[in-house]
Amino acid sequence: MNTTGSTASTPILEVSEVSKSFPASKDVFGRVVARLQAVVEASLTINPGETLGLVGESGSGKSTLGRLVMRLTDVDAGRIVLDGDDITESNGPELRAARRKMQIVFQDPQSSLDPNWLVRDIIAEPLRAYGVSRADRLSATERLLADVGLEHAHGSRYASEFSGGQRQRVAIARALALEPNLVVCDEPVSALDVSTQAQVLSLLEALRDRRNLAYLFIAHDLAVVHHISHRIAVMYLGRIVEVGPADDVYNRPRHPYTEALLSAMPNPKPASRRQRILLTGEMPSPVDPPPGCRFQTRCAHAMDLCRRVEPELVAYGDVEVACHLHDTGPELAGASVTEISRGRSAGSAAPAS
Amino acid sequence: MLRLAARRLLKVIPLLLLVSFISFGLLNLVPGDPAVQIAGEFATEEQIEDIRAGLGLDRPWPVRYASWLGDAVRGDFGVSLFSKVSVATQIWDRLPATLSLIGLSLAISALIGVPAGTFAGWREGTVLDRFLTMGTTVGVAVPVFVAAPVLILIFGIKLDWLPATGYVPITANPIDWARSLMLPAIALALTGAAEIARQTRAGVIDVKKQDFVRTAHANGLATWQVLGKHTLKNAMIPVITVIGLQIGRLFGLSVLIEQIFNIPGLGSRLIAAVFENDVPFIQGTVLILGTVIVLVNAAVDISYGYFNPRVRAAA
Amino acid sequence: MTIADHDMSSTAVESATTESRRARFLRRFRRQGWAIGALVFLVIVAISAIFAPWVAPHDPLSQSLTDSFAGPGSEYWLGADRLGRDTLSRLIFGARYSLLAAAQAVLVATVLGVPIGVIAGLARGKIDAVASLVADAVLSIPAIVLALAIIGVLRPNLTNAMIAIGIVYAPRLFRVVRSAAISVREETYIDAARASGVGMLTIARTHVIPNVLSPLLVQISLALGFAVLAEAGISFLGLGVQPPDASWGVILGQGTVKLEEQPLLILFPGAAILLTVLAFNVLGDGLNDSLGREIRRE
Amino acid sequence: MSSHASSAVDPVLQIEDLAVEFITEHGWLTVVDGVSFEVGRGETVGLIGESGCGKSVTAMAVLGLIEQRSGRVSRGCIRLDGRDLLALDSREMREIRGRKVAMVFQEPMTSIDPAFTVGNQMVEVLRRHLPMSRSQARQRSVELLDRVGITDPHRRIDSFPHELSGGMRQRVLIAMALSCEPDLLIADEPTTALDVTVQAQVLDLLAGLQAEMGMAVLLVTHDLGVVSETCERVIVMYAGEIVETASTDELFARPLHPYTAAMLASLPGLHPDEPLDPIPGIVPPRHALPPGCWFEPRCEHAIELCGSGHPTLVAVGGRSARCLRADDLRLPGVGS
Repeated sequence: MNTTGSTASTPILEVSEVSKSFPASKDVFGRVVARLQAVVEASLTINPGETLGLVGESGSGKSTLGRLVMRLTDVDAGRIVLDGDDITESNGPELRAARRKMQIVFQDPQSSLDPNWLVRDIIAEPLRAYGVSRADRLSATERLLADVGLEHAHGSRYASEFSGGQRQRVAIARALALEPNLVVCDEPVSALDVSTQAQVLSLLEALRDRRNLAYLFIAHDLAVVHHISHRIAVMYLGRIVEVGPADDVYNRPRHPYTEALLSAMPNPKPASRRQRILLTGEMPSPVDPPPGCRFQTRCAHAMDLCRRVEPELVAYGDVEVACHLHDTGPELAGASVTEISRGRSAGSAAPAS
Repeated sequence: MLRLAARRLLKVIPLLLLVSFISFGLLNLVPGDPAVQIAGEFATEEQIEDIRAGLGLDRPWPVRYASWLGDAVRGDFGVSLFSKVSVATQIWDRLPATLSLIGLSLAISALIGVPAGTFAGWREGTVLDRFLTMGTTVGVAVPVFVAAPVLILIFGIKLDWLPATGYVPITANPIDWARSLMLPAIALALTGAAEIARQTRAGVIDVKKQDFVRTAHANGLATWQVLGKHTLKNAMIPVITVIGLQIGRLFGLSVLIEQIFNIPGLGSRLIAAVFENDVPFIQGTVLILGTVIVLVNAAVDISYGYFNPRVRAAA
Repeated sequence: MTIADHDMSSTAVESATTESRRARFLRRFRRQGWAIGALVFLVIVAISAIFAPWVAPHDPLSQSLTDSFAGPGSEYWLGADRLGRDTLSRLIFGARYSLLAAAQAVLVATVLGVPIGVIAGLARGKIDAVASLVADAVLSIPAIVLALAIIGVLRPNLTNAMIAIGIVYAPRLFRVVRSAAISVREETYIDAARASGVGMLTIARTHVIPNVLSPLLVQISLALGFAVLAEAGISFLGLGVQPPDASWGVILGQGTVKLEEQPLLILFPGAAILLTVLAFNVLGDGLNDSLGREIRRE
Repeated sequence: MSSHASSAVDPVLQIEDLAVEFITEHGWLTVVDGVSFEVGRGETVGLIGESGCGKSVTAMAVLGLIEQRSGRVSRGCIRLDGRDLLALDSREMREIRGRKVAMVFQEPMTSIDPAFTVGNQMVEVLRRHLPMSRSQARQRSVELLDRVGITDPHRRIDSFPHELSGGMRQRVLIAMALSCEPDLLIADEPTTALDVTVQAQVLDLLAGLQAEMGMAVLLVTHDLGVVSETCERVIVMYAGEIVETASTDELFARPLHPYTAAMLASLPGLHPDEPLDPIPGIVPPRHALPPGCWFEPRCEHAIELCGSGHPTLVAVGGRSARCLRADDLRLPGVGS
């Protein structure tokens, strides 16, 4: 689980310093007066066969980043390199060629499948787009149906007749039709019930192992992300604040936000329950982010420096973290932030439960 | 709210320009030489030249458009082709009758349509709802030119309650004015009331299913609070749209009604102008009515702000 | 109160048996008694219009002054007009003009409104802004007034009248198609298709147009009703079909002149127009209910 | 039918043999079947299950909000403070709702009327149930907003819903629901639509308010984690009926019903190093329920007998389970 897929070869995906903003409000004459900064200078790398989990709450920009990678949305700045090819500006045939190597599975299986189409045709759509012959399409579709655990008869139904889990299987089959190396999974299980979610997660794991797929796995549920990922990146208000091996990030969070996120997760296992850190307030608006560190308005450890200077991602071993606690002040220098949280609550004599 | 109004009014300008362009462009639809066509078969060369000069056809069209629009903005729409009477004077003379007809029938449609639709929507599926719904379905399909003669026959001729045709200006006698407009306004209001009732019903049914209505029920609010306050205010948004659209429809249908009831309004004069090929009058009428409706629609949009605070904020 | 649908949705979906969309549409449409009745009525009207010379009991133009204002009876089922012409036969032949004219107008409206609507809805941006502005401007002028204005300039004749009606109705179809295209465009399956390397034109053909068809079909039915009404109104004013040819509007208009002597002369053509318009509206509503998205109901 | 684990010492809410039906294309289908449980004064009970299991319908039935035409309560008895709610007419029921029993819903974004200010709607509820002047009600609303953790309540009271975030709207809805200090609060997935950090705040707030006001809470949710952190007792529903009831600790430590155990095994994060063990198949459609136990087709512990007779809910040492093998199975819990 925690061993990285492969290390030596070229990364399948390299995203460097990618930014994207959208017009947020206009004046009386329709001119844009404020922009929503969805993604700010985000960088990440995924190796072949590796799963990178991208976590964040709504408004963190994680889905936008997924769409930027897929080139469904154009980037404002930065570079996207897929399997050694720069696709940042690609269009037309170049982009079509790139898309054979990467595919996407969306969150809402309800709207990601055309209700007017038979499941068989949905799965074959990418193949048809690349001019695969009818006979080959048919046999490939049968194979894909079986691969995702659907029956032959399911192929001649409409997607609207299926349950959420089955629809997501169809969406996965479509994504795999072109045999991509990278699949962006944009909240693929968050619309599903617990038992169905487990089915789909298991399927994604099995397919990854069988086909040596790399995943960019976007989700808001840390438990799910931890389960499936080799490495985890945490986003807050458009920025990546922490990246590292899954177990490291999950068990020894370096960024106060990661720590708060982890402690807020409801956990059915009493023994492993973390001491709850209640964040005050809500995420500020990405239209008007706070100065300095974006998390400073809700951070229990915020220092004067945090309100002025935006921290950079700094590597400490395998983990990168963007927090002044590590480069100044108490000099955590890559150690878990939980240490000082504990010290603090002990100091204020709050009962640790 | 002010922002919303300012924004919406800014959008009116290009729309009005386009409407004026359409009105102006009507002349260019005339096949062949407009002057020859308009003058008719028996016109002399002199008359044709006259018309050509009157229409300014000797100049290139952008120049003509600019001067036509400039005149129009100052309230000068030219003169009618044969009578040589100012188009503007004719329009202003006839507008009051048309406006009173439309105002009255709009009031009747809303007074019937909104309560009927609200009731049907709230009691969806009951016998009364089905009855009302059937009534509105038929009502929408009743042509005014069928309803009008029937009303004349029953109330004007057989029962002799109201004058069958004709029009009395309000300045002459307010009671006779109301009496003379009653039948035409009812004929005109029939479709409108049905349309408003349908939309109100659909709106109420839609709002009834909203989560916030469920919250209102769960908080134990009385029926009148849930219906009269929360449901109606939200359901009115699409209804306002329909009422706005209705005003345009009424102006159109009033043409037929004025003709049938012999009311000296804009519509009956327009029909005469169509028969006479009186292009300047047609252009002026299209421009005036288009402008009125553009402004009404803007007012309707601005009034959304009252019903829906999100619209206010989004502006 | 959406709780019920909410809580039951997943099981409801699973319970659906294999059924083609056409079968589902037919099953739902079959439940719409009124819509079926409307369709049957329209088919009967259309057939009698097409085969008018064989169906009509009399020559619609043959006059017989002795039968002036004859009431309904065994000779003239629906009575005769001032010139002793058989009302039923005139109505049957009138249906030809009324229906053909309506079809003409709707054809014009469709050819103008639909492609522009699809393009505007998909492309958005400047194209959409301009097209929408033009549509708004045309919609700002009352339909009948604009139609009359166009007729006034082009000279009264039925084809001109119907082209005018088609032009004024085109923005309505444009709006429906545009908003349907926009809502389809928002669906994730369009993104999925793009991500799969499908070109925009193919997406328009395979995803957008099929999903726009349902609302369009409904609108066309309603448009036909509107066009029948509009033709009748224009002919009623004497600006459409020219006598001795007669559409329903002409027959009605002539009936109005002698309202007091023979009210039946407006009753029958009035009923023909009313029922036909009603039938198109009811059919449209029925189609709307049967073509609606399956996710909602069931 | 009733058993130890589903009864309470001083019950606020008593539900007995409740059945709710809805009209579908397959005719009237029973969506909630034979549900019995009690909620004690000041107690927090979790009602848990996957979508379509009937948990929300049960909650709506308590408030009398099952819509007349598409659904109906076909059997059973619902008592609040000993009073039979199903016997009340709609007028009497309206007086109870919001006063004695209140509800908070899942969708904070759509559950407040967008056309009126927050204060307007709060004052409306207060004045409906309590003899208050407009200014008293407004004063009370400000206090309530302050209590649910809304900063600057004097200003926020005149906000329109769209000016508030999801978390704040849920706080407003909670304030509204608790404004008349009801005996029972039904919270239907109150945090599902919220982000985790906001969810934690709202759950914390609910727990605090409950301790302060002493009301009973029926928490309807699909989230096992939320239940384990907030509830004293848990009722598990599957396909419209109760399959297991137990105290929270017992349920998580040693589930008695294979469905409960299977749900726990489906959770990622409990055993991060082991592969997930998903439940195969889907919930059987309501019109085609299997003849025996409704979970039998998906159950890895099923024996032949499970396919024939439908099991009843049997008491097993202070708790109950609807499983023939409840006594002899040793199912894994989440361990402590």
